[in-house]
Amino acid sequence: MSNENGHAKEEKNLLRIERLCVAFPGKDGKKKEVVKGVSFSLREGEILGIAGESGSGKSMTALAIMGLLPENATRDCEGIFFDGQTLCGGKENNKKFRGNRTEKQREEKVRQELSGSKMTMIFQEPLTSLNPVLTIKKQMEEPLLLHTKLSSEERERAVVSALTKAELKNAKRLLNQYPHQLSGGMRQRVMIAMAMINKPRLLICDEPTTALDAVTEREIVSLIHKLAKEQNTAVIFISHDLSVLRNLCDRVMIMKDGKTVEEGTAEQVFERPEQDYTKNLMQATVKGAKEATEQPVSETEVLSATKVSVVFRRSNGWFRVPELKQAVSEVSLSVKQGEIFGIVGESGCGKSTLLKALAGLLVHYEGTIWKKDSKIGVQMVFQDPYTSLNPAKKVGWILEEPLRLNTGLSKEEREQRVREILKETELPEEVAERHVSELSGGQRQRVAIAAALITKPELVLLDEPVSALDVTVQAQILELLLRLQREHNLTYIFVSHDMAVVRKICDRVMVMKDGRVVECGETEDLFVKPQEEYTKKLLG
Amino acid sequence: MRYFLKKTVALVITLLVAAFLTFLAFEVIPSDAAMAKLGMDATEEEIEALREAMGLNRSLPVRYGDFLLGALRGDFGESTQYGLPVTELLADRFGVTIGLALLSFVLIVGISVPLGIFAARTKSKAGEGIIAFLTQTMMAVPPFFLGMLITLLFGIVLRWFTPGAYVPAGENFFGFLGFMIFPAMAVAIPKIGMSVRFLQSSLKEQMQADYVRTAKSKGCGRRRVLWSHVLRNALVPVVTFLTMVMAEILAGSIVIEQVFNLSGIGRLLAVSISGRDYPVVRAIVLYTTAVVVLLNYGADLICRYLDPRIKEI
Amino acid sequence: MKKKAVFLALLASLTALCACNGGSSGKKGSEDFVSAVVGITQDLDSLDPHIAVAAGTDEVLFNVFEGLVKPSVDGTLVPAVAKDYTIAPDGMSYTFTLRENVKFHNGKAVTADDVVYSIERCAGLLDNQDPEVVVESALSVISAVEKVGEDTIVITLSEPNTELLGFLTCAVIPMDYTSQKSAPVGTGPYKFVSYTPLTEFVVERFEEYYGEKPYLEKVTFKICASNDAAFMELLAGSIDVFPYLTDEQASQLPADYNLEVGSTNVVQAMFLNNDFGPFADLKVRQALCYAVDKEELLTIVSGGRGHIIGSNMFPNFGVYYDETLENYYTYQPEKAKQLLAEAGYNESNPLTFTVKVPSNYDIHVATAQVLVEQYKKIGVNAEIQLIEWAAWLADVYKGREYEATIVGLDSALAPSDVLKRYTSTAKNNFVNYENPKFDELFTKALASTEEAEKISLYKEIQQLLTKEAASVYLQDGAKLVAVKKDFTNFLFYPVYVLDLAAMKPAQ
Amino acid sequence: MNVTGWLKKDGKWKVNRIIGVVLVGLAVIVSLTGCFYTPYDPDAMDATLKNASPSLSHLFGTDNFGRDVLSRVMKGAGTTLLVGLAVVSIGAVGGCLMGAFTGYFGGKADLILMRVNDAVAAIPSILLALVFVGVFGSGTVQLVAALGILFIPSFARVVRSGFIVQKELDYVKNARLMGAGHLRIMFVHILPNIKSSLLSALAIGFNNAVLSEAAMSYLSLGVQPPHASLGRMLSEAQPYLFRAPWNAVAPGLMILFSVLGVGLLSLEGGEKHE
Repeated sequence: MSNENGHAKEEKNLLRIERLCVAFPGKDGKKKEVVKGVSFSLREGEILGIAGESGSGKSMTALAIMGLLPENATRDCEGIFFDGQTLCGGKENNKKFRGNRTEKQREEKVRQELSGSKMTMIFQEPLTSLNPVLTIKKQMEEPLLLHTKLSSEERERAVVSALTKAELKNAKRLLNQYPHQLSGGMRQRVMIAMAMINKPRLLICDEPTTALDAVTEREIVSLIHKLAKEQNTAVIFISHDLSVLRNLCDRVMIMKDGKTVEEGTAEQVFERPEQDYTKNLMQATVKGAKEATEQPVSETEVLSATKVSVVFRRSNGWFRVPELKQAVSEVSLSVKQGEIFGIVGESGCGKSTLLKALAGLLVHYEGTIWKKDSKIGVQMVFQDPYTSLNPAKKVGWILEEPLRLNTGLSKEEREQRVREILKETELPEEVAERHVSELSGGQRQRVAIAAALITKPELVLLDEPVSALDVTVQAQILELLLRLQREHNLTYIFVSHDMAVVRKICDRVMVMKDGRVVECGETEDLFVKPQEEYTKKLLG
Repeated sequence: MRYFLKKTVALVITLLVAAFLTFLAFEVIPSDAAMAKLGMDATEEEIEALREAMGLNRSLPVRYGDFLLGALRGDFGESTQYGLPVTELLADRFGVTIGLALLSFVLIVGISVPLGIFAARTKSKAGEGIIAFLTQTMMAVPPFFLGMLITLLFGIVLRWFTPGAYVPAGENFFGFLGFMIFPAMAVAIPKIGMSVRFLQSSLKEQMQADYVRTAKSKGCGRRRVLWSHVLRNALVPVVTFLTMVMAEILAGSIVIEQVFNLSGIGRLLAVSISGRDYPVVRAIVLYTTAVVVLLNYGADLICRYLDPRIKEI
Repeated sequence: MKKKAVFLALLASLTALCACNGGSSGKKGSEDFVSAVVGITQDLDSLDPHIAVAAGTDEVLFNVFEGLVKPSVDGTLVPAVAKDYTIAPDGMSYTFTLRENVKFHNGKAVTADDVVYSIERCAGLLDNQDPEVVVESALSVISAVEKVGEDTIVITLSEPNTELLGFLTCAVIPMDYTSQKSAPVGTGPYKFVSYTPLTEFVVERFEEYYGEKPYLEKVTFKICASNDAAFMELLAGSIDVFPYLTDEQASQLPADYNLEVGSTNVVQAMFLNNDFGPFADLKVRQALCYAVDKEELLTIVSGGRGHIIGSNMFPNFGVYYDETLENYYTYQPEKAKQLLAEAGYNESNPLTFTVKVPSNYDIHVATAQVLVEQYKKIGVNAEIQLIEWAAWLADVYKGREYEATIVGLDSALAPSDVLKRYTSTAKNNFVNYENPKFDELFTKALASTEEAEKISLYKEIQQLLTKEAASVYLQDGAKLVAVKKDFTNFLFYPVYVLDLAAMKPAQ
Repeated sequence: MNVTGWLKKDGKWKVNRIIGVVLVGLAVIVSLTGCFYTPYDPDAMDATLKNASPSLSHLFGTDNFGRDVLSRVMKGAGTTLLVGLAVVSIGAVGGCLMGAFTGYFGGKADLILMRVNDAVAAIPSILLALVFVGVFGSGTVQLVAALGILFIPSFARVVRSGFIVQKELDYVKNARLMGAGHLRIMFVHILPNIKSSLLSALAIGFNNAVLSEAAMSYLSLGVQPPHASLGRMLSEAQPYLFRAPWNAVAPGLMILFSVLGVGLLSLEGGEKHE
């Protein structure tokens, strides 16, 4: 249907892309294509969702439209046409990105004219995407400065009204603030306001909510939806999270390995997916309750905490009275052998701090923490496997390190254990010889889990272990965690902001807000009959 | 206010440590002011008598205490070599050293900023190679040799300036400039090499940043991206780096002052050390320390202005 | 691109500016050459002539101060502030008659009181003696200085000494004048104008000078940071007289300069610490003397210009100097080896020692390098250790903690001054030489009023030092002076002075 | 890691690294050869050949003492490279220790140490050299020790700032949970991660060490004449720049080659994990 319609309504197409290819120089000198001949078109005011796992080429496609590809990328396409203008190529004029100089200059000029006025883009990480040293006002003004002839008072008024439209309270006060003074959600709202300030025809959103927590994510998505409909702006919304696209998009396109797998209206794709990959993707999305396990949770306590409080003192000098910030206040909990204990809450609610205190990474806390297994200590898996594994070392070394430190095993025995654990975490043996940087995100997290489990601890702390991962990988890792837990009768404390994940994996859940416990109980009880307002809000 | 109080305390501590270290140094090295002053023909008794008169044979803590008391009153003693108050002796040399430092600094900034930007922006391998070679060569030439080469080339062969014909800036500014530009070149060239490298790497790093992509998506051209976004961000480490360079220059370019016959702080220092003129050396060390520390604070303040995030830390 | 262009234009205009500036300055304005710039390489250590100890300072202050007598070009002492003098036959007292109408630069006439004050100050006889004044050890024999008339003073000694006159060149300064350190006042042909540390010392002609008035109205002693820096300025034409040329610089002298060659009047030697084990052996010391090829040394370090010496004295001492000793130790490496072998040193047990050389004297450093190389040929391992001047003074000269050292020693115009350091009780006997015969001869010579006897005694002393090989005497270096062709009559003295009063314009 | 892999990236030769290898190789070969063979005795003087210009028998001419410049460069390069390496090693090891402790633990000790660092940096190097001679005597070993100590603060600064960033990363926390001690975390876990900034500091340090060596020998510290070292040769050539520029050319080029080579190698060394 889309094909026929697309053809018939050619003149109404706002954006048309024909056979776009993007390639990077590879390790052995050959080019590595990341986008392989993608074509699609977009009508005015339409919201197109592009979904796919990392490496599927969805972000590169978006960047290619905006002309923002990294310097070492080469682009090849039959044409990108936007609003009657040729952004690149054209069938007769098929040039490499780095090719003919005058052609490149023409493209550059057209793009500079359009970017910021008729087409704009927002990005995944609003903190780094905003210039840290310029005030919000300065940055917001820039598109007006470049594309309009407004006076400075008019510009300021426009900025304030754009901020207000983006549902930011106290817009005037924001003008002279800097990005780092805002919260994540506010920053993304500023990005949106900035992108929408010139009432563009096209807005490209590249995973704009991935870095945000659940509540904020929902707000941002509905904001984009609202603004796009108000101003009749077409949107390309890129996400790895299918559930986000479902409520937002008119049309959805699924990408894999640089190619379009499936395309159609949201209803079509979500209700009647044709391709296996799409089906897989949807199944992988975590949902539903935890499957019942045969083995009952024992009554032995592995960890208990009574009235744990953590206060951060921020000392600004030798003479200043230190500022105090109560990160965790009087939290008590008890975790039993073989149980998966979840802690949820928005970012900043103190859940990570609590976890660090439980792990023993914080020295200054009040209250008592009792751990059964004090010999090996607790092990922990961190959110970001990019920073939690030593980038200078090989995987084998990283996995051996806990054995070296805690056991008297010989070199051979250690290597044997590494091979075993790699097998258990479903990693190929060669991984041991690689650096972490050569692995994919999922592989890295497996390595992190392997490193935590290699000393066979009873208790493992998991700090958002799947938040940074793709949906399918997320599912695989969760499955792995559950399997390992069953096989070794492990106890997990699982921290997450993702309610679906928590529901899927945890036996008991504790909800935290501003350092305090809001609610605590059996997972299903809590999800089905939340007692507190805040929990309801979290559940959405 | 607290910031300044804190910084002042830190400065004072550093100064005390530096002064004490200088005291210790003079304890250790052979010869002292009395011996250096009286020369070859003095007898042991005469040297001892002068030591007595100069107060050199008092114990270290007593002398240190004496210095502290004097310093509190703003009195840094008298040069043992020249018999002049140290402050007066130093004040006369400041002009030269500060003039040299400022001019070299202007040269460093004026040359290395455009060159660094070019180096960061160029995509040609050859361009990068040439810059790398050039900067490394600049750094590899010993300063005394460079000074000599410049004097020979511009002073003797080309006769663009007269070696030794230093004119104070107050008398004839252009005459001052026409002479000082050459020693300033000798000071600046190695530092330019370092600065270009530093600028190149920090600009390159900033050009990869996410906000550059945002700026482009707003329709900024290459030039605007560079000037109103990248440069401002790259400035913070560059300012810190340049302060370090400035401190190095101000702390005394002994060699260059020797080669170009400038009577600045550096030359005074060399003469004072060989004359064991302790009060002068100590004053210069204190001056150097203060300059280094104060420049760091200056850089701190500039960085705070440039990068609002720093205030929070 | 535009910015680059602006920058280049700026650079170009700056260089253009320098170019025209360089062209105009540098040359002297006036045509009649009444002022001169003299390049010196050491800052003045004091403006008070009694406090100044550096030879370089004495050179400069010679133009500002005079003593009762002053040295002349031929090595004799001529009356200056004194008109006439008599030495008592027993060598126990000196009587001076003062010249009339001698005025200080501040306009006051010189009185006998001023002279008494000056000599007492030099001899350390004042009650409130300034501790910075170094008493010339030869003057310590003075027991009293008395004014016996308005224009006559008598100096009484505690022991006979007929050579005191050579030390009475010490400056006459006004009594009770307290600013000598900052604004010196003397009686010389030039009076002090200004002094800026590390920059320059300026004097102008003293119009009320009693003697022949100097030609040059103004002389600026420009203090240069180093020999190289000074030569650069000379090449650029901003220095008229430069008295410290190296041999290498002399050969590069521009066409508008004359090269004047004199002697430095120093004894350059490798002084041996006679108390250092191996050097206590006469044969070892002699071997070191025979092993030196002085001709080659001179060729390498000074283009063959220096004067080879054989003992602790230099040719400008005239009649006292024994030139026969110059060839006492000729270059005989075989003999040196043999002597060493006799002393018990051979290839398996080589003689090894360290030469400490003050690093600020290029000529000594170069000499040391040549000697080390020459000693290598007879199987001696000498290692050079450069040492900073102040440390040399403390460790080597005062502390006598060294094995060998290379320096040049200058002297007042009295043979006793150059030889006294070898007496066993001398405070400055840093070579630790001890020989009763030497002491006996020296005391005799010092007291002798008979000139012929004095000469023969001093020659005997010199021979003794040479035969005993107290040290390895090398050369009296050449003094190479660059003088701009606009000037003439640069005079060399047998002592370390720079006489600018005598200089005349060319033609 | 094979050699071509090290010299190639994305199929292209790394020109900088190749030139670096060639230059450093040249410097090393010249100085190694100098240990066993020189055309002439580097210290032998010839009064008849003072400042002779380059010829077939003396490829780079002779110096003021009539010594063969090439032979002296061959001999001196070894000394200079060795001194440079040793100085940088001491500076780097000391700087790593100091920077690691201050950066890792932070706090008041860090503040005080940094103040002392500032103070030491202000003490003129001439004075420090004299102190060194006064306390330890003079000689090449003492020179290396003195320069090494002088170089510690600059390395410490680099390492410290690296540690301040790295210690906050999760892998450090992870290492603590594994039971690694502070020392092990500092030197086994964190240190390899600041390799790239350390490398460029090493290159600059090497540069400065080679240049400082000449200056120090004049203050009676270090390589004493007549022994050759590149820096000393260069400063000795200074008075003859006009008449005998070849005195400066050979040692100057040699310094340039080795410093440039090391610089180019360090330039590329840090890219591996990017």
